[in-house]
Amino acid sequence: MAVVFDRPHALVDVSMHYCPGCTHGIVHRLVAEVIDELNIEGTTIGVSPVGCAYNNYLYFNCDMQQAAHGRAPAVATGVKRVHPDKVVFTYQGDGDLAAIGTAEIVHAAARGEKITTVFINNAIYGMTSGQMAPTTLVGQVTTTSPYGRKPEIQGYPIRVCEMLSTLTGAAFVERVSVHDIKNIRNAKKAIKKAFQVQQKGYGFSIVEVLSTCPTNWGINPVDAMKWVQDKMIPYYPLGNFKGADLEV
Amino acid sequence: MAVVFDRPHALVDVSMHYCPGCTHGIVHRLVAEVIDELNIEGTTIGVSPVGCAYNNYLYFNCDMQQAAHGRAPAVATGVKRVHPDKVVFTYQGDGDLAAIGTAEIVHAAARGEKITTVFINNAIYGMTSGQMAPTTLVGQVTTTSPYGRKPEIQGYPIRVCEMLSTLTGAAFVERVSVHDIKNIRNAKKAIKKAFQVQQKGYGFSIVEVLSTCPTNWGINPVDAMKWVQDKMIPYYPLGNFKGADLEV
Amino acid sequence: MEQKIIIAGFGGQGILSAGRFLAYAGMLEDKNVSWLPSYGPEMRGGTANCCIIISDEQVGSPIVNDPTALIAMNTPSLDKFEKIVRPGGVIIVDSSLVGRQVNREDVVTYAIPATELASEAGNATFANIFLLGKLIAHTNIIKPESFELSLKHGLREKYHHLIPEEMKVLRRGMEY
Amino acid sequence: MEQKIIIAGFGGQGILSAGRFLAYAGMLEDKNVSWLPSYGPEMRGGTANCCIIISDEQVGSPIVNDPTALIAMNTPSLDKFEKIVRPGGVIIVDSSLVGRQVNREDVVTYAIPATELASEAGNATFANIFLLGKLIAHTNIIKPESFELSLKHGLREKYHHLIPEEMKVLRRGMEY
Amino acid sequence: MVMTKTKVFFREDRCKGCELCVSVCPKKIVIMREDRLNEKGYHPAGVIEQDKCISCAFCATICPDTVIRVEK
Amino acid sequence: MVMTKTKVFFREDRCKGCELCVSVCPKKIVIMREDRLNEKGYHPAGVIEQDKCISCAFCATICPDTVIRVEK
Amino acid sequence: MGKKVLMKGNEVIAEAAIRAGCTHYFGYPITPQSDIAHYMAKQLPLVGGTFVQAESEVAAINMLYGASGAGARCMTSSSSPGISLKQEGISYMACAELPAVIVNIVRCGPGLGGILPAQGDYFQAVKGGGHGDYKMVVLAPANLQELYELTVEAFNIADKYRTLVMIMGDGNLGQMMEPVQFKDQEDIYKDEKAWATVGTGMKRKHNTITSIYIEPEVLEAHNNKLQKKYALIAEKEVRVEEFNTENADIIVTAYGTVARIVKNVIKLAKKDNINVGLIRPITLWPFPSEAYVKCAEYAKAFLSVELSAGQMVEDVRLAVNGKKPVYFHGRTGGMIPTEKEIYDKIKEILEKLGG
Amino acid sequence: MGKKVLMKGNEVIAEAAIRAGCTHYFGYPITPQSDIAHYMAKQLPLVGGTFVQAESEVAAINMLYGASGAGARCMTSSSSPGISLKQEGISYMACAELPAVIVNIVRCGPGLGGILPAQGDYFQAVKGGGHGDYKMVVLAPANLQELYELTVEAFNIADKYRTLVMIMGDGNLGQMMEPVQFKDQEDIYKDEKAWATVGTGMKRKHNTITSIYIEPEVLEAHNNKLQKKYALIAEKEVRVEEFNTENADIIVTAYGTVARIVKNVIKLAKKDNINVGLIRPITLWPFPSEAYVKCAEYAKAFLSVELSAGQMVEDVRLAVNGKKPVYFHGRTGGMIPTEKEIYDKIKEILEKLGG
Ligand SMILES: Cc1ncc(C[n+]2csc(CCOP(=O)(O)OP(=O)(O)O)c2C)c(N)n1
Ligand SMILES: Cc1ncc(C[n+]2csc(CCOP(=O)(O)OP(=O)(O)O)c2C)c(N)n1
Ligand code: SF4
Ligand code: SF4
Ligand code: SF4
Ligand code: SF4
Ligand code: SF4
Ligand code: SF4
Ligand SMILES: [Mg+2]
Ligand SMILES: [Mg+2]
Repeated sequence: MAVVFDRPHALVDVSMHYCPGCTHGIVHRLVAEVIDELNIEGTTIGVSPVGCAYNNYLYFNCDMQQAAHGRAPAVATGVKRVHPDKVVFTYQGDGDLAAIGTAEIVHAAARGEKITTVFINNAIYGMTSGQMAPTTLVGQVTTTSPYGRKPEIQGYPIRVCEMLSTLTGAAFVERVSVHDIKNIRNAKKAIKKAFQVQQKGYGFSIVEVLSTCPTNWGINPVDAMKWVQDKMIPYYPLGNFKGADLEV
Repeated sequence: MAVVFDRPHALVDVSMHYCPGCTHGIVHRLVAEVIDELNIEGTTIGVSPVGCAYNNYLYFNCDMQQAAHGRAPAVATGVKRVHPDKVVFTYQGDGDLAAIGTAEIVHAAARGEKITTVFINNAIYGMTSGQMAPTTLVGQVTTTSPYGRKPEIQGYPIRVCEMLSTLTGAAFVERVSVHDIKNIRNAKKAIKKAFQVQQKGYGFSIVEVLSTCPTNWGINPVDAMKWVQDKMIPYYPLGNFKGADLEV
Repeated sequence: MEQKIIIAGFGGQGILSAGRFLAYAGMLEDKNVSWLPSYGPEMRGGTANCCIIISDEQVGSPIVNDPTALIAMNTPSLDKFEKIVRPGGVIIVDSSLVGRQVNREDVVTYAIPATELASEAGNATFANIFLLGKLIAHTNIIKPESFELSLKHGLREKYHHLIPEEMKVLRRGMEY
Repeated sequence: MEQKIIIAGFGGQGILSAGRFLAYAGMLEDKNVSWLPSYGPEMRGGTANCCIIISDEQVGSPIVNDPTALIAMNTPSLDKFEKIVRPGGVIIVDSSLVGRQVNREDVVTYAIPATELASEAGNATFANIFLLGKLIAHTNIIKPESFELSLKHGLREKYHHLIPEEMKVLRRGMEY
Repeated sequence: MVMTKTKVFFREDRCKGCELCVSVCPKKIVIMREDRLNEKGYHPAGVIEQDKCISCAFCATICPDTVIRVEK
Repeated sequence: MVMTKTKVFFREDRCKGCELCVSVCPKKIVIMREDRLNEKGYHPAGVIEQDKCISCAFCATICPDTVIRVEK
Repeated sequence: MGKKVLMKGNEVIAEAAIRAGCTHYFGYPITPQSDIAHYMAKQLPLVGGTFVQAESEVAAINMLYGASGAGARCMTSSSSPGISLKQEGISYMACAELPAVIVNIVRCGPGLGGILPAQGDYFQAVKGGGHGDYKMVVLAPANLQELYELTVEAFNIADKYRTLVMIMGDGNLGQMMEPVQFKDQEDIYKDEKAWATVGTGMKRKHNTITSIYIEPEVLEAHNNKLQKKYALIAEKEVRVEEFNTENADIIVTAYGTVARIVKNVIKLAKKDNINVGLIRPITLWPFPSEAYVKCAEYAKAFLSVELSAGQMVEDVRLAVNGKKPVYFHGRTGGMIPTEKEIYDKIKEILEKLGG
Repeated sequence: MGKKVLMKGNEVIAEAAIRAGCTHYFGYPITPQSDIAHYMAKQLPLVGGTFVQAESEVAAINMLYGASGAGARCMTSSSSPGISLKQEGISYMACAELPAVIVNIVRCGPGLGGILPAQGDYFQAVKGGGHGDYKMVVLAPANLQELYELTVEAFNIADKYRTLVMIMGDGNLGQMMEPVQFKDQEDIYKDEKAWATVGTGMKRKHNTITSIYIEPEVLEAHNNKLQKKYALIAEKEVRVEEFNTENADIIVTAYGTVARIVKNVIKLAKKDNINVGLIRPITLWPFPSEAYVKCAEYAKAFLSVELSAGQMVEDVRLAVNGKKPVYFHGRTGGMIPTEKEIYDKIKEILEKLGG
């Protein structure tokens, strides 16, 4: 009786607070699986964001710090500089990382800070009830773009991977999605490699995960997966932007 | 008796406080010349940074606001949204724009804010006595990188134009230098075009000007110009990154 | 007269809007009213409740610590609020969803299988209205006509065709 | 004994370091000392000055509002500080650079063309040392030997070969 | 009657009824149990015909709440 | 003696002696006046042989302090 | 007066601001006040105004700086952690004398804390969370009608004195609904703002908005000017409700939603023939110190009830100046004192004092 | 004790921190305290420590959060506008009970203001510039020897109570040189910090550093715990210098560099047979209120002298509690009161009171 699939050890055995079908849950599991596979639970320190994942320090079995909104990369820098031999990661949403935390992520990358960022791009502020994010698509209706995002007024969504790839200190940059099985598997590979890049000391690594927010998108979880495929991926092309060739 | 060269009207007729040979002065004059040529002195509102140019509201004959360190793009956004028919520009150093003000410049660009930014990259914090800037070159000695900037510790300099070019909202992005006559003339052309791009409503425009800080570099003004050519330009290639083709 | 009401249940059961319709109806009758929702970062899927005060006098604090009436639409809500209802008050539970009896003996209790009855009447999501009916009947806090006006005001045009049905459910609740 | 000294001039004239050497020498003689520079965002090319207190008692405030001695190395500095020197105090000016006479009659005044004399002596940048010499001679605030030790401590090794020259200038100042 | 081996295990109390597992099962054997409510108030998912299961773990892979364990 | 026309005008009080103008003059006619100090305490720049000037305005273009006016 | 409408407190603020002529709103979402932004995003464009979702609270306050400096009536809103981030900008605006309205729907801290009602930002608002000597007018409404009226007032006070005005509420006030009656027309203080940067039009010397004063004499003079202005505001703009204070045995001080609870307590106490008075500061700054002078003669004691660990109580002490004992009762973390709890505290105090 | 060295105040702070075992410094340059960063950039790497120039003050305080949470002795420094930007982070650290040292070399505000000495950030430091109920220990040294010793103490207090400690100085203190004698060995409070996130090593349950408490009961309990800690600190850690207070006619309160001026004034007054006392709070929080109780019996009046428009004077008033009149004399904008000016004020007060 072989176990084909089971809960990873690094994921605390509790029910998570996310909405039904929210892909935050999938990404949590992937991160935990990678921690298990790399056998680094005891030497990893994670940093939680402010966003729907605000209390995911409850969900990872490694040591965790909860950071102020947007500041996870700064907090992680503080941690990593104290423990250069440990693995340090941040988990951040698109409001957290791409709005209020823009300076912190850009500079963590520019400094080549040896940390890994798991970046959940769900094109919206989930936690605070569906406001426009820097990654909200043109035309998308949110509570703060009630007439749809208009480029003349609200500008254009930021492509974080493309932007960070311009920084020499960013060693590994990849965009993935978790809207179907194949992509979930790719996502895990990317997350694993990002952690390994950190372990090898190449510099900053980030994996952007296209993710869903059925609640604030106002559609059901299955349709939300389709929305990622049909609407998000065309604007946010998947793939590796940097570091695919690094040996780990 | 034709006047070949004289002080532009938009530049207040006072002595500026910059150090001998500091190219801040050249760029001020170029901006003022452009304001004169476009005949927009009466309809322009400028925003001063915190940095050596902190009080350049004294030097421009148009209305001016002085912004907190790094926040000039936010202040300019406030101004522009109140007066969409006016021309609004910011003048910022590399500490101001590329360190503390990273989020503000990225988002002004992403929003396609119809403002123009004149960005003085002198690879150092001039005002506060020569600390490392995000643009300080690898190996460069500053008061906070006394052993020279080391990539393993302080990361790599940020190429602002390359980074902002990834944003759809940024309509015009160009890097120029003022280390010799030819480049000064090119710089002026770029600044003029940036203002015109704003006037036409294409979106955000920025001109990065490679500039000197003889005082904190610890070399004389003439050698400083050579340092720009020999050291800075190789890392910060000159040229247009976006919007060269826009009709103005 | 002053009624201090708590309506509580799962998110998605129309807890907040039921309270709002009630408060609005009170206002239409020129009473002093207040409505206060519970709010939290984890409302989704979690519990929701709101406090409504309808009074002849000025409303003091909108927080209700000693309700005169409680409508409970799930077990955790009954657990939480049962004990603070004023002696002599009323507790109305949706017995389709609440798995237990009310323990208080010093209050009037109605256990109504509202979800079942409402779905029999055509729409399970009107369970809240059914229970409100009972509340109105018991307390006389507002007139059903005011409630109808309140629905008209509060619902978007495209849902107005549902109002007759909702009023029917309300009256069935009143009569239950 | 307490001496409160202001040294003032252009940036680049060695104003601050002159003060620092003086204070250090005082410390070497086990006196209580303090040194306080003026600082501003526009020091470059602008004026610079510092306050030095050398005292047998504990130093109160390091700010000097009523100097017992002033060394002025440009006209604006003389303009600014001349009036606050204590009656009976001393004002020493570099007359190579200060375009006017001292107006006070209740203080001792020395007008010394220090820049010229120092450059005659081989190095115009030692004008500050020349003037310090006069200050030391007039006030006896420290011994020249302490000053020499102070230079040794304060200058980087590679400049130590200049010390004999500086001491020569100092003594010329003392004797002027 | 043939004993079918259980390959897919659901922790029903953890299920939020999102139906993602249903949407990915190649054998279409994952269904929502409309007949019961878990303590969170959701109809949980489950597999009726375990013998048809090919242990591909697609259901478990997409489940955001790690409800599912798969054996072979 | 021939009267030479003045083409390049320096506002000496504004000059900070940075020597940039000197470094760019194609005719090498801009010099620092070591003989005088302006009120800022700098030796100002100036042109001695105005007749050699070709009014290229290089000096003025590079001057950070807008000290120089050029005529033709 | 229009007819009564039932609205959420947060929406009342937004609607009142628009009625007061606010044309520009800059904000960053944060619970429990995001409805203000949602309302503004929807309504401002319809009246020709502009809503900008800033990239952060820091950006928002600096956009406000720009817009106010450009002459607009403008506003931002946030909640505690977001307001902390605005402190530098607030100090800048105060120094540059830029009029604007800032809303703080306070949540419970410190840190990320929780999102339930609290009054733990009192010190920050009235003493100065930012650097240097400055003051803001701080308004603390207790019901939605007052919230509406004070919001309009806030814009008038701001323009009249070129000052910042903060509206301080909590999640209860922001989330609750209560009937509100809007006026048909608002009283708007008009000022041409000749100091604003709107372009010179080549018709005047250029205007400058700044907070830099390098020369100490000049900065001190500017500070003296600011202090004079604050003194004038303190003289003219104190707002306070005194409720049942005449001959009260004990005077409770409470503001905002807590004051509403205290009013219930006063009713309770009346039944027992205990005379409880309430001083409800409506302006937290300027604090209504005057109101205490007379009361200190006859009241046996003072009690400050707050959703904090003890902040406003210091201003009560300063006002009472040792004449009578001053007590404190506070709850934190989103806990709200019940009527009974407050009443018990009052009885305890009176007993102790031999009341 | 080593031999005397002549150092700048800012460098004394940095050197003392390193001696106290500070291994991590995070900061962003700002006048007049950047020398601290320069010194750290040079020296920390030599002792195996780490200097990080953050991209902003906001980033710096959050790096501090991370490093402190990871168990390091760490520090940041800035000046007024920069400290304002750190307020959110300060509130977070206070809530998460993270020990660290923050230096504020205060400059004159508000706004960008100037860079000369001021004490206008007193309220921000002692009352709470950030949101919510929290306190920091605030140390105000007056000379460089004390600056050295208190900096070492700051790290000990921080670790002992898991609290933030602020060292408050001004540009004079930071820029001046004075002889300092360093000890051969520092007294270091040792704590194993079992709460820190250093990796579980698979040997224990995972540690969490957080400031979130969603349940009101839990957050209130946490606040109560914090308040209890603050009460303990207030009991144990008050530091004050009383100088010539016995039988003084008037008691002046002044801290930092201003206190040094007042000491000169006391000498001046002695010559005229006027007895002036000085209470010099060394901890601004906890404020040495006790010291006032006894003095209020015999002193005719109190005077607070500050480089502000009147901040600490409120704490003096609270301490004196109406027993004697309390006066204020302040300068702002970088202006420093002269001895004569203060003495004149004292004479004026005593005259008015019939002294
Ligand atoms: C300083 C500060 N500003 C604002 C907030 C409110 N806030 C909490 S989460 C959030 C955004 C969440 O969006 P995102 O980062 O995209 O995460 P998601 O919830 O979508 O996963 C905001 C604005 C806060 N807690 N702190
Ligand atoms: C919030 C804040 N942080 C720091 C400072 C101090 N400061 C003033 S200018 C400056 C950097 C100046 O460098 P840059 O922007 O490159 O301009 P430059 O002087 O080189 O032209 C800094 C850090 C400040 N005034 N405000
Ligand atoms: S609000 Fe959106 S992002 Fe947040 S848990 Fe729910 S679905 Fe996920
Ligand atoms: S310090 Fe540098 S940048 Fe600043 S004025 Fe001087 S030379 Fe220019
Ligand atoms: S393992 Fe595969 S076949 Fe089996 S139930 Fe899951 S998805 Fe269906
Ligand atoms: S994917 Fe998971 S949570 Fe969703 S229905 Fe299936 S088992 Fe339940
Ligand atoms: S105009 Fe040309 S030729 Fe004439 S002085 Fe200037 S640089 Fe020389
Ligand atoms: S470039 Fe201008 S400032 Fe420099 S030396 Fe020439 S004239 Fe003087
Ligand atoms: Mg998001
Ligand atoms: Mg710079």
